[in-house]
Amino acid sequence: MPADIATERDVERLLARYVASIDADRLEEWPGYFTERCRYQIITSENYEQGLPLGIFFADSQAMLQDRVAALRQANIYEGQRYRHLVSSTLILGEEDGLVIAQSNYMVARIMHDGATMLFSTGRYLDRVDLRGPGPLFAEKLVILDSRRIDTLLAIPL
Amino acid sequence: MPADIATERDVERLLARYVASIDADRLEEWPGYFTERCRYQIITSENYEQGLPLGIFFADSQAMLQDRVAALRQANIYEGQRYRHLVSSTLILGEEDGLVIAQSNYMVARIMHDGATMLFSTGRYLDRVDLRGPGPLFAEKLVILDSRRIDTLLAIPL
Amino acid sequence: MPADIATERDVERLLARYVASIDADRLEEWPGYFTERCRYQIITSENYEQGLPLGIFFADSQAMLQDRVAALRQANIYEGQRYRHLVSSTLILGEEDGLVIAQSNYMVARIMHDGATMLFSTGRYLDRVDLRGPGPLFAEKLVILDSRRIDTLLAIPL
Amino acid sequence: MRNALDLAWPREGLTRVPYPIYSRADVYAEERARIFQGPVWNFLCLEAELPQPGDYRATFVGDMPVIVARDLAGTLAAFENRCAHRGALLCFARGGHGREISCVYHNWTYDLRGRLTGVTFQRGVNRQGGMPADFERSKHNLRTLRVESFAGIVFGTFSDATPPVETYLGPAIAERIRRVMRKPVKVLGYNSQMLPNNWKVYVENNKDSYHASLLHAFFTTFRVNRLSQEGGIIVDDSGGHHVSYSKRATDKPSAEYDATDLRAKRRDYRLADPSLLDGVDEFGDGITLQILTVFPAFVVQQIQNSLAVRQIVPRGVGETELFWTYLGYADDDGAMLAIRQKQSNLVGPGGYISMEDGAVGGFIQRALPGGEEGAAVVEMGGRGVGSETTRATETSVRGFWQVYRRLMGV
Amino acid sequence: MRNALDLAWPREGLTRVPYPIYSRADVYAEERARIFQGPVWNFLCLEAELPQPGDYRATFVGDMPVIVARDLAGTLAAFENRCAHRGALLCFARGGHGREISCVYHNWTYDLRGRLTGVTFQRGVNRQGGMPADFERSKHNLRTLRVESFAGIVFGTFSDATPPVETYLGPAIAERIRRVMRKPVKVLGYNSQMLPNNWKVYVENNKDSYHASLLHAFFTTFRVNRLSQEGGIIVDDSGGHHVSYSKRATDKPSAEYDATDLRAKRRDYRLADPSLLDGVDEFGDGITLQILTVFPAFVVQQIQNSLAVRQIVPRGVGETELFWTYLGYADDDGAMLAIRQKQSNLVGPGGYISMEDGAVGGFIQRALPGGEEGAAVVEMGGRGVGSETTRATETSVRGFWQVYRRLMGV
Amino acid sequence: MRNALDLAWPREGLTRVPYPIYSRADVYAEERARIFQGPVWNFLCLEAELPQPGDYRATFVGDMPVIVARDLAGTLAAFENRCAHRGALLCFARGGHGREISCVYHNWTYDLRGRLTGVTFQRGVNRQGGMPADFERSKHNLRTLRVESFAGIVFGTFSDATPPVETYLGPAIAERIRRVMRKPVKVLGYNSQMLPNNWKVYVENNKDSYHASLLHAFFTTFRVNRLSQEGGIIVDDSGGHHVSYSKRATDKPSAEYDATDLRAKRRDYRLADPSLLDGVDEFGDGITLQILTVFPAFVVQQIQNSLAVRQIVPRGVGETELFWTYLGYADDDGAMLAIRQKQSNLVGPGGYISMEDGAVGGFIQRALPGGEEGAAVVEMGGRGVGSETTRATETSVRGFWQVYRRLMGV
Ligand code: FES
Ligand code: FES
Ligand code: FES
Ligand SMILES: [Fe+3]
Ligand SMILES: [Fe+3]
Ligand SMILES: [Fe+3]
Repeated sequence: MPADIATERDVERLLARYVASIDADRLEEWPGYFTERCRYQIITSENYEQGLPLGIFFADSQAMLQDRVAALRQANIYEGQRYRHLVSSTLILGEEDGLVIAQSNYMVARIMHDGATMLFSTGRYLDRVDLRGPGPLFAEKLVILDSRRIDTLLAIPL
Repeated sequence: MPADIATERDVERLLARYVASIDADRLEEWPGYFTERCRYQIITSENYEQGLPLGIFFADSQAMLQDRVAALRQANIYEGQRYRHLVSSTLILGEEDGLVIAQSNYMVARIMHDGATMLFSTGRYLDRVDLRGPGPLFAEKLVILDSRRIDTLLAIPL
Repeated sequence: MPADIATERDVERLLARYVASIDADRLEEWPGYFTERCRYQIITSENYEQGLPLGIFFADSQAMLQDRVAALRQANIYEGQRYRHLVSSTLILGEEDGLVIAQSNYMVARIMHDGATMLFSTGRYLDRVDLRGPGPLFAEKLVILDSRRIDTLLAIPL
Repeated sequence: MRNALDLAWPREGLTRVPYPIYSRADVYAEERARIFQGPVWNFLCLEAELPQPGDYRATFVGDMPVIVARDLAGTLAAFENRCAHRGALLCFARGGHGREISCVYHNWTYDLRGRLTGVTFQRGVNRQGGMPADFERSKHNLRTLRVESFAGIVFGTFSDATPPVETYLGPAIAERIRRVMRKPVKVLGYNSQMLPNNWKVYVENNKDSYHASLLHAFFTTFRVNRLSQEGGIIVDDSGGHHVSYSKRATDKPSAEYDATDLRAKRRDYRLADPSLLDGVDEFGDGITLQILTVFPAFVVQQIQNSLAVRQIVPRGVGETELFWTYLGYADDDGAMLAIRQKQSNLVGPGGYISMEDGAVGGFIQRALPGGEEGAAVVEMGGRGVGSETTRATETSVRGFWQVYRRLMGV
Repeated sequence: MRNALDLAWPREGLTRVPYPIYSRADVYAEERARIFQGPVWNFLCLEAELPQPGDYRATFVGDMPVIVARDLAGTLAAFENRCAHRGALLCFARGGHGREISCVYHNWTYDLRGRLTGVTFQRGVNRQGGMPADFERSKHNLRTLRVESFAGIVFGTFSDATPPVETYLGPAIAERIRRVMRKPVKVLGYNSQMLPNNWKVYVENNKDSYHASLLHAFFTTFRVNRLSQEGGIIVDDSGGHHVSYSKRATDKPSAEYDATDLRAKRRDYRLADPSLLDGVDEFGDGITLQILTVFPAFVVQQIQNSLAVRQIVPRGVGETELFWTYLGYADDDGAMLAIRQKQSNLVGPGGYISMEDGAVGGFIQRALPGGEEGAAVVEMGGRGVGSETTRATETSVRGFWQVYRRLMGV
Repeated sequence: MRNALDLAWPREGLTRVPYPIYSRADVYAEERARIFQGPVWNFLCLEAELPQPGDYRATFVGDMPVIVARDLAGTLAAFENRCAHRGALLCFARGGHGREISCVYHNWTYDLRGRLTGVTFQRGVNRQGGMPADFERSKHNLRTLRVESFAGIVFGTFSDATPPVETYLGPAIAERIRRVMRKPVKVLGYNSQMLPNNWKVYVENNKDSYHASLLHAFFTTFRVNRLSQEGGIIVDDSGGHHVSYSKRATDKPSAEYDATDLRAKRRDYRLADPSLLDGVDEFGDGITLQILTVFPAFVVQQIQNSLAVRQIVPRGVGETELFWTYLGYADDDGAMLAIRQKQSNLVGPGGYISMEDGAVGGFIQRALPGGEEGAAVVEMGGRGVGSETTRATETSVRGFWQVYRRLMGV
């Protein structure tokens, strides 16, 4: 039995606001889309499917996401760049202990400050969304990269 | 008069599940999204618009789709690869003998096992969807490629 | 408070029909998606964010859009090409003097007549949609390009 | 007279192909002059694609852009697709129709034989500017190719030394082309395929009958083709052209087959919808597969009722564009079209029995680095060049290199 | 002393351009040294882009990354954008502001004249390591360019032989630049355009007044420009620079026009919203179009009230990046800005009358294969180089090659 | 005997690196033969990646595809990943398992030592075709590498002149490798990173201890590493290998630090979730960072509890693929895995302290145009090659060029 349209919309709206914040370089908003005790990981499908635990980035608290943003803003050196996320085909896979499990496909283009544009990453989001609070939040977000290969570096969250 | 939101959702959900099966390499599920006496064709817009009948792949039965999967699994040699589908802008164009006619835009990235990623195909789906059964099915699916040029080979269905 | 689902759908349908007309090379339909006294601009985010007024194309009337189409059809020389638009993550940002303000992410692939395909443009639509008439129309459409760099030329509207 | 290439061929001769031949930029540039502009006939298009006087199409000779046209008198002509003024492409679409072709840049115009007929403002504007008084348009016609149509196929050559097409092909190859082009054809579809390899790798693939039953499992599994079937290879006297053919359902028992464990052999494998392979013996000779190549880069294909021509266009040292043109006969009825449509699943970029050819070329190209001192070994079926009654041979591959080396002087 | 290029120029001289000049990698590398680092003035930026002491911007000389700065004393300076230590880009953004520039890799710092002011740990850490005692920072300053500002435009040269900018330009070109830069400008917008062709193809396009009314149909249709209008070409004594101009609404009847059937001529064509072309004669001389080039790769444009400078940056043998900077005057009011905004539809990557220039370059580049023995023909307006009162001429194209050949020694 | 490269090294010797070394195609081709196929040990894989007899993996030596296998007897072997017949890649996946490897093209088969064991239809089919009678399979085995496993790391060489791995490394480097590989490892994850620069730029980056505290701000801010900490550089006698190490929490006051204003120094900066850096001194020696390189292109890394090996694979003159393999020990418990998982945020393509290394390589590569006459300056820590107790030195970078020049003959 398919999820009701309202639930799908809630998840789609959360994803839309999430990518809008990242693509507009409002990274400070990014941790706010997660619960305090969240889980966020960027991992290649190769590792994910083989059960290899290490990925590109891992966080198990909203504070670690804040640290990521702080590092990107204050410490790390990388060339000016932006992302553009396209997200589609969101599917509600089920529900577990009050969390909605949703999967979506994404493509991310990376645009360098000089205009150079490339298809930087494709993959899927595997999300556990908490709809019980005032606003929907990610309790868990797995970014599963189709490719094992990263161009140059991965600084901005996906 | 625009179609009702529920119909749009039904078609969008069907498309979402369809691409999720392909992108996760669950090809065995693919024929199941079609009616038994279906029509599926991958054809370039150049041929389609000129009325040239031949395309890249043609099937007029669910069994031929099963044969395609069997050949890809058991007979054909090609390098490990996956797709990532993005689908958007689904439009309900009308209804004909009980089938909903829908058009959607797609982009497909191809990710090779070594991580090489390219924008492999873009185009539109022109679908006739049967919503009368227990679950929606494609009675006809035309994959109309924008490009006349295929990189290397086209093995996995679009 | 999120906009109601019906409003989101109206805007998404308008966008879907808009890109379908362009991608099918039915450019003559394009001006019809705008109000008579509309505003349409294609501008790079670099200029937009610095408040530099000039972009790639500017129109402040539906008639100027008709002139664009007429020029592309009758006057300008450029190689045969098509676009494929993907649009996602539409957000209703608010409402102002009866117009719904919506933002969407897009990616556009350009397909040359010989099949050469590239990710031609990525960015966002910042739209003011008039839902009061018989059908929804763009009172304003800003196409904000992520990249400052255009490949070869930009003829077809985005 | 061009300088010789600095390329030492292995002393074994035709049974070796030095790997750098597939990756060297200087070799690629030399091929442009010595092979494609040399004493060879290049495929340009089909007559069926130029039905009317005034029709023209853009095509390629090697990687050089060329226009082939049917002039107003109905005669075929071909010339460089490069304006005589500043070198702009004249036709930047698939083709067109008209009395003349004009360049978009400064509007110089040419007739359909490539003759410069108009130079805008040749006499200036208001008696100012314009071309020098002694400028002669006739000295600035486009460089033309000699054109010959054979069995509805239009060929072109830049060399005066090239013999007539039929002589060039030799009787056996000519006859096998006529077999496929036996009556008026119509185009059923187009597409192209970018191959991640040097053009010669794909030419060899077509000439290589050895791989067919081994690489293409679908093929063997359904007995569309097996080396032990009745068939053979015909190589013309030059060695540059070949035809490989086989008959179905004439399978002799073969010890080798039972001995060798072939991946390609999966006896248990059956189609859920066998209508894919329903066909008719439209040639009445029982030949279910005929692959024919014309030097340097043209293929005529019959696989059961799937007919196509393939034009091979180099796109750089390591890239090749393969143009597929699927054919039927002008008098095909609906039933015959339906058969060709289903059988088109066998060929093309996604074809059950051609898919792998798109992959192996890349495997060879990607394996070149580090093999600079190495060479391919081409000894199946001996070391000579000639026709054979078996297809367990690389005779036609050796034939290709025989002509190639003569023209390239290596 | 560099080796001469192995390139034989056709005996016809300036009226021929051998096609390999647009595709040879060795030519490209040689241009880097002989043209862009030669006795020429390269556009660096506008003074308006460096308003404050401490401002700097990343730019290019040919394809070499360069930084142009206004030092703390307000003086303009330019130097290589390549750290003297291990060669990292110093500025990898569009520009910046500060007292110094430091390299992110090991934090070496430079003042805004390119002098090395700091070497981190030069004396080591805790008396260990560090640079040798005899290391002299002053021996490791960045290679600088000589900089001159003319009419608000900042030029740079690597050669001591280059005369002052105004001498380099000659009086006529200098005057026409002053005409556009007659008062303080402000930047109204930026963008860039990747052209699929060699940089020289686009330079020629700007110098080629012959194509304007023929390629650009929009142009002619609305009489923004037609060769029969009052106007002409001025070429400086060197031949390297030019200005092409015309006046509107001064159209003389022209037999040639009525004789030639020009695609570009569509009398019936009218704008639904003519406000696009509303403009004012802000220069008071009736000149509605002025295209000006400075050797090697800089363009100043006035098309009605659309003002822009264009910097041409090679990105490889077959690719060029064109940087558009749209200008207005500091004292433009809202009405004037509105006019410039609408007229900006005429130019840029999507401009009604510049769009085609982005296409034709690719047509020429793609037509090069197979044309290795060929040459472009540049005879319109005779075989000489000089100013002319007509624009049915290629005099300024010949002028470009006159300077190019001298510098390249071909 | 190969021709010498036409490349003049600056008279300053090891303290200068001429920029064209990073951009010349002929240098790249020469490195393939003289460096990677020369008297060096190349990383192939880890023994842990070939646990079972019959396991094999595709890897690279330079940019040459190679297969490394554990044969049925359990012995390690390596050979070219290029079929002896027509040169197709034999393994076009990450790896596999089996008794033999067969080529998909014509089904030639090889054992896991690269010996040709089967040639399909060698004797023809039905007594027709087949290989010549005198064809000897043993003459067509795959070219093999000598293989040695050291501390669980599998190395291969094409040269007979290469001494045993342990001799090649020298005692100090060998010991530091054993330190990390002190007990059985398991792979915790893979990924790769495309670096927009010549492979040597990234090798130098690893050998360059000078940049660590300056480029990597995250590093310094949290005292994970600072040049003033206890530590040093060990360079082996050849100069080609090095290890750089430091201890944490042994910070001596340093005048230089307080003098220099380092971007990298942000005292106020604190982590909201410090659990990221929770770790254990699992080696019992207080060393929190050890970066080790083996000539030409292999890195072993320990950063606190983050362990990895890095394989550097050239992908063309200006592109390099960096393969990361993250390690733990077979006996890691859940708590230890959790620590390694969090600390993996420090390294890899998105790592807090390795991210910048992906950027600076591109900065150097993009700054090359126009620098053809220039050279990098490598004088930090003097002009010699040797071990040092400070890390404010480029001694190991000079060491790399010492070996490189000897092998390349420049
Ligand atoms: S290039 Fe063709 S007319 Fe000038
Ligand atoms: S490269 Fe600039 S400081 Fe080292
Ligand atoms: S190429 Fe490997 S068997 Fe022929
Ligand atoms: Fe084949
Ligand atoms: Fe122009
Ligand atoms: Fe580093």
